[in-house]
Amino acid sequence: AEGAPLKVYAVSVMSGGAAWGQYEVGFNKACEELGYEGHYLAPQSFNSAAELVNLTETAITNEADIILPVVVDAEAFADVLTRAKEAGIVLVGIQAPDDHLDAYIGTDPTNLGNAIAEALVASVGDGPIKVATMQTSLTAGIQQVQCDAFVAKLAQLRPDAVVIDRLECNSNAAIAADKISALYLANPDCNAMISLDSYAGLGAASFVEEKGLQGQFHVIGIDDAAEILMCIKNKTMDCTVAQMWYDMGYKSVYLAKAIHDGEAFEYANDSGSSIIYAADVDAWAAQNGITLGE
Amino acid sequence: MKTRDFARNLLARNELGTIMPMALLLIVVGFVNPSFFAANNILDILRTASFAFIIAVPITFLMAGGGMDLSIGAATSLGGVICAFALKAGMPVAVAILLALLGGAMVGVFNGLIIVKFALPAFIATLGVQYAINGIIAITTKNLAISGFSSAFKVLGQGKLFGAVAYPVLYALVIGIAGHIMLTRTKYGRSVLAIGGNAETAYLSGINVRGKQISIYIATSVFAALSGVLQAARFASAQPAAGSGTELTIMASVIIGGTSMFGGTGTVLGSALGCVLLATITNALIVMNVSTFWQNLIFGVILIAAIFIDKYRRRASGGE
Amino acid sequence: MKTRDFARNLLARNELGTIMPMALLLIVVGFVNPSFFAANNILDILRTASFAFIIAVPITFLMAGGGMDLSIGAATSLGGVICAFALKAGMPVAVAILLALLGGAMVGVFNGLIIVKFALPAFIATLGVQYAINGIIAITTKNLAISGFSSAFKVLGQGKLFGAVAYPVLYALVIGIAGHIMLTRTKYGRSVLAIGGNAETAYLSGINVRGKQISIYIATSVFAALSGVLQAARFASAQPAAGSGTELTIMASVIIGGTSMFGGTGTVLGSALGCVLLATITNALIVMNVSTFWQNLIFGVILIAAIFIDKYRRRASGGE
Amino acid sequence: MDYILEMRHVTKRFPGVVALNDVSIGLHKGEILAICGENGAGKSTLMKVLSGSYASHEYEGEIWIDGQKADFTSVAVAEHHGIEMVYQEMNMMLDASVAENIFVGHLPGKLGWVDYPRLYADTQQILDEIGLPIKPREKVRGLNSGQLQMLSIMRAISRKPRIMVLDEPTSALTDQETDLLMSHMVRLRDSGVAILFITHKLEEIYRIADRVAVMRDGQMVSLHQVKEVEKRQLVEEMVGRKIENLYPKNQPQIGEEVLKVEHLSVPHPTVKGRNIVEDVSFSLRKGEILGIGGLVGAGRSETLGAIFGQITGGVKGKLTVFGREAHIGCPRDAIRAGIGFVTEERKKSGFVWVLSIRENITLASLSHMPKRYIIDRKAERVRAQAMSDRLRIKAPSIETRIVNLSGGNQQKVVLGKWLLEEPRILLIDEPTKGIDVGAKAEIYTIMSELTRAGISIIMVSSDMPELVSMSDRCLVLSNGRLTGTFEGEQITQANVMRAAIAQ
Ligand SMILES: Nc1ncnc2c1ncn2[C@@H]1O[C@H](COP(=O)(O)OP(=O)(O)OP(=O)(O)O)[C@@H](O)[C@H]1O
Ligand SMILES: Nc1ncnc2c1ncn2[C@@H]1O[C@H](COP(=O)(O)OP(=O)(O)OP(=O)(O)O)[C@@H](O)[C@H]1O
Ligand SMILES: [Mg+2]
Ligand SMILES: [Mg+2]
Repeated sequence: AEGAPLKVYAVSVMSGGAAWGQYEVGFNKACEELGYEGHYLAPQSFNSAAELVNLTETAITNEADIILPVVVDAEAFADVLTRAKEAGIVLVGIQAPDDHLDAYIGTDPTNLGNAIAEALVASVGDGPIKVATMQTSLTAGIQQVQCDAFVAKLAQLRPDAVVIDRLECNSNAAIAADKISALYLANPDCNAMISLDSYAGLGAASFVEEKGLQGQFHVIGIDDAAEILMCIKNKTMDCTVAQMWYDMGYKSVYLAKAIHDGEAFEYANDSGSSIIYAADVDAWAAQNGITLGE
Repeated sequence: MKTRDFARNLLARNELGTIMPMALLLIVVGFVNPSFFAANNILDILRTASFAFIIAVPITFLMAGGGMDLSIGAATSLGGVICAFALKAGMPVAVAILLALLGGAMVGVFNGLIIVKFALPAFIATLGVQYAINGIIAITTKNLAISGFSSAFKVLGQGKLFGAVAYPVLYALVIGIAGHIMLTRTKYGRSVLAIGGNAETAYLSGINVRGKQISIYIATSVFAALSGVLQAARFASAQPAAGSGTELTIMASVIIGGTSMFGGTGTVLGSALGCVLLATITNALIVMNVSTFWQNLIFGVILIAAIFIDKYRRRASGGE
Repeated sequence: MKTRDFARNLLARNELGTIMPMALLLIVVGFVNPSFFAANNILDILRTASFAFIIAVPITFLMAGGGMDLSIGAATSLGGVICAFALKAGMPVAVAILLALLGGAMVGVFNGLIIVKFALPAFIATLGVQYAINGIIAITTKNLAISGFSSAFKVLGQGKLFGAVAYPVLYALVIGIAGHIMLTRTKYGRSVLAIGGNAETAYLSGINVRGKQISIYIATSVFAALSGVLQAARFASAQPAAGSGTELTIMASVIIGGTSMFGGTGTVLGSALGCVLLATITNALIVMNVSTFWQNLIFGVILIAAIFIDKYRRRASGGE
Repeated sequence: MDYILEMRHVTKRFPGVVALNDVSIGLHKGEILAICGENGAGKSTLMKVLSGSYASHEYEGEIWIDGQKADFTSVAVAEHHGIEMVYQEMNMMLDASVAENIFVGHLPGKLGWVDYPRLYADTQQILDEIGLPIKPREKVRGLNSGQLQMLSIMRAISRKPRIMVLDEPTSALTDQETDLLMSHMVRLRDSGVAILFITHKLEEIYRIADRVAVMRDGQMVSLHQVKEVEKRQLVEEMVGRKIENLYPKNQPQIGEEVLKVEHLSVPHPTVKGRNIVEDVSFSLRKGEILGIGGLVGAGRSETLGAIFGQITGGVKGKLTVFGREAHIGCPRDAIRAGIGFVTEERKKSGFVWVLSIRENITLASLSHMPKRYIIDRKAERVRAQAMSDRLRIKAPSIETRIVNLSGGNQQKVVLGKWLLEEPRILLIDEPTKGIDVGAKAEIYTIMSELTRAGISIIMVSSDMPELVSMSDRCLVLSNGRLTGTFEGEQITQANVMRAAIAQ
């Protein structure tokens, strides 16, 4: 209705956590600044395209003006996004592009994969690279794209590099640590692991610490949770690739506003990523208000 | 006097156990946000419940007959994936669906054999099958969703009667009614209840216990595969993890609906209400603007409250 | 002649059911990659199994007594989180752990009351509690891991005896032996089995059935919380989802170990072997360089094969 | 003399039933008080009130012990007052050992520890006393109902009660075991224990009881000194009418051979290489009642089980049914061949406890119902009601769940299930187990009617008068072998007994 605040629905993939928690904070902040009515939705089970589509549908039923979906599966979303379009709802995708969207914002999954490959090559140096990847689950769509990009970029940067296996850890550090430990036993020349799941990095770092492999086994983490930064400080992790989750949430609402108000905007908005090394940790933590422990 | 008796009788019926907690929930939601009752929203809830209910019908038979199956989630995913592969290979829709159901049937035959014939404990046997099926899906699909279906297929999941009632709701209705009649009115259904109540007595009374048990395991997997096919049609994409995790919620719906985990009692109507209740809670939490952080807590509390109220009602109405 | 009898006796013992499949597995792995038998790797497997086994001990009592608990995973997470909060608030390690166990105890009391006193079905009641606990964790932690603990705390999970045997293995050993003695040698343990065997007989024989049942639910949650605390110490970080999903695998380990889902039988030794078997399979698959895409399939197949062999062995050795 | 135990004005209601209606009764120290009455009269309910398994808030009325009012809030309280109970339907923990089943809740040992050597020694002593050839560590899953019943009796005796309550303890026992039990009871009485003893067998009352009370429809109708009351009067008070002839046996019209069993052998379920039924051959003729007698463990149940296809593994022998060789691989085959089987253990294999009377009674005859797949509800109701009326099943309606019936009425439902199935050969294992005198006469009448209609019956029975009076021919098994076949006048208790203990 005329005069009522705009209703904005963020259909995210999880509630809280180091990554999406920051996103939510940024989203709420922007909604507050603009006087919008912000709703943050997340499914009960991780990575269920069906639940995400259902949530998007619920947002439409609740007369949303703006929806910010994470299009984990273009086909699955096609129907519901078309419906939203017909209802005149502004659609800004988060993290993944899609034809039905007015625009999207996020770390481009391909770019993220590339950034991780670059970080790995920089960390290992000139020696041989035998690397494993670890993601939440092999069924997580966006992580698949990220991982494929990583593999492709690595092959381009270092044709001699070997990707041993793609592991999954269910966001559980214990599983991650056990798996990488067993993999190392089977492949003693394995010398690196990159993570697409925050707890994968944590588990790998704990493996490095236990086996005393600092400097020999390289771990590339993801995102900037306090315990990840601590691992980098302790040298059990080489570096982490941080996505700009707060920015993503904050800017997405402003992007939607521009579209809604008929102002000029770009379709693709890469919120970028930063690679954080040991030397950068303190400054990064201070800048982003992260408190580090002992 | 008469109406009071009628109300008491209604309350005393097992299958209606969840009606009271549901009514309470609806009153609260309606109060907080009346738009919950928008026809659209109700139909959305029913559609969500339908995908679960299609599996809950055979699961009602299975649990009433004393069985259990943790592989239904995986069978759901498998159904969607097989159908998708067949469609991509250019087969006609009907053939693709048939193949998917056949795949489901094979899972069911396997479950039935190892549990009924070789007497392995159902809990681990079907857990093992769950892993195995997920493994097969991973190997064949590389865990990538399969999409790009013809609209002739998609309409099966996306179409709506009179532009309002989604087809899956209709399928669920038909399957539910058939299941209800089968369980309450047929010799087959009676035999299943007898097997769940006391398999030895049933056997000595001339009932083909093993055959019936195996047939239920097969039906369970076939309907799970069907649900997977419909989900693939609805989302125009077969997700390798489409059904993962649903085994617990579907079993929970069936138990909420009054079916005993230990066999002998069960009603399809109750399972329908159980499925609708769970879908309603999820939807209501969003409609009431409950923060995602609070949703799990409130979901859990409502779940416990629902069975608690049910129990109390039963006692009050003189049953048990 | 005598040794043959001895071997037959050994094979006929229920608790050793998983030894044969395990031996087979070990032979295959050792053949593919002998480095599997590196002391380090074995100790790693034992450590992994320990975290599960600490919960499997009370679960053995619970299932032998005819109960079930789907909230143990959530209780594990809760234990770690409470402990972490307490440590961050500057409390001494001992106090923090005590608070975590107290939190676990409260979950157990709640479970016990609703299941035993109000007779709600354990399956849904504990499923509801699982959701509720996960909700509470989400609200309090915003689903962020909590880290930054003193080394005095971390050593509890990371320390190693003689630089080799991780402390958690030692805790598991102590708890396992205590549990074994309790189940086989004490009146408490025998009463639990009696309750699982036939709750009515147990009650009519003057056993305090409800009290015992509630006490097991409490113990289960307390040990789950303890496992959570130890996991937090091991990773120097309390993860909000540390235990999620473990309920099924732990229950599976216990059943593989010979405990009946319907109560009456159960051995702690069997559960220990079950936990080790599952940890071994996971480890062996990677050590054998099986691609992740194949792991689920093979895991499932081994699981089914394990109970199958167990069954066959029992029949061959004349039992049942 | 003062009462050691007194129940005053006890009323217990179930939905739709008043099971006990203002019952008062007292028990003296050192006496055996027998209680008898029809099935469903309320005897078991009364005992459950006494044992605390119905807590004091679940009924009206008072219980006084030693002149003091007691509040039985749980079984533990009743036990504390020295009351021990042997239940009619005692559930065992099937996966636990014999020793643990006897001492459950009272395991020997200090400070919470179980003293296993003592447990096994005590158990062995008890087993020796009653002469059961089983081991303390053995699991009870493999025992038969007579053995289980002896165990639950020993369980109660081993606790040294002051007041002992036995609910139809002899219905699963053979005469030998019954004798043993009786001698124990007399010994206990003489040492000052007060005993309440429920039974349907009047001979037992006259053998050991001091007083006898009769219950009907939830009320206590009379109380006599046993010496002062005649059997006929008791029966009349129980059933409310005269019973002229308990065994209404009419002259049989025996026809051609319908079943022939040749060289039947059944392997022992637990002992390898031993047969529980060894080379047994016999035949059954049309319209005949063939009794099978013997001691417990003689292999009678197994013989029936093997004929019916309940037991298949390792069974050897040849079956000829109605002149054709039959291969019976499962009960279904047997039913198709026209055979029905009323098993001995009704709770385990006779009825489905969650279902109603109607659903139980039609369970074996679903395939005879008019429509092929659908159950014709009207036809089902009519049949079930007719059968229930014919057997005089006492229940609020045929929709009552079978768990809520008294033991004897449950037995009638099981019998009714097979009568509805209309078999041409009926195997009955202990036909009148737990059935009251009136109903017994009815069941015998029904058996006679069946034979007159050309149906043949094999009846395993441990009730000697029943076996002797009802059999047209009588086989006796001992240790799995056929040790005697008697016909007509030769069927006497002495002959049967002699053959039963023959080696
Ligand atoms: N749990 C119950 N719920 C409802 N009715 C019951 C229940 N238990 C017993 N009854 C009813 O109470 C009455 C008395 O039953 P009870 O078992 O005391 O009879 P009984 O005298 O022991 O008979 P029997 O000789 O057959 O063992 C019966 O009508 C029975 O149907
Ligand atoms: N399932 C079983 N497992 C192990 N042993 C059994 C089993 N059933 C019976 N037995 C043994 O077989 C013997 C015969 O028991 P059964 O019940 O057949 O005797 P019966 O002659 O039918 O006596 P009854 O008078 O009780 O009917 C018993 O000694 C018992 O120990
Ligand atoms: Mg009785
Ligand atoms: Mg017998």
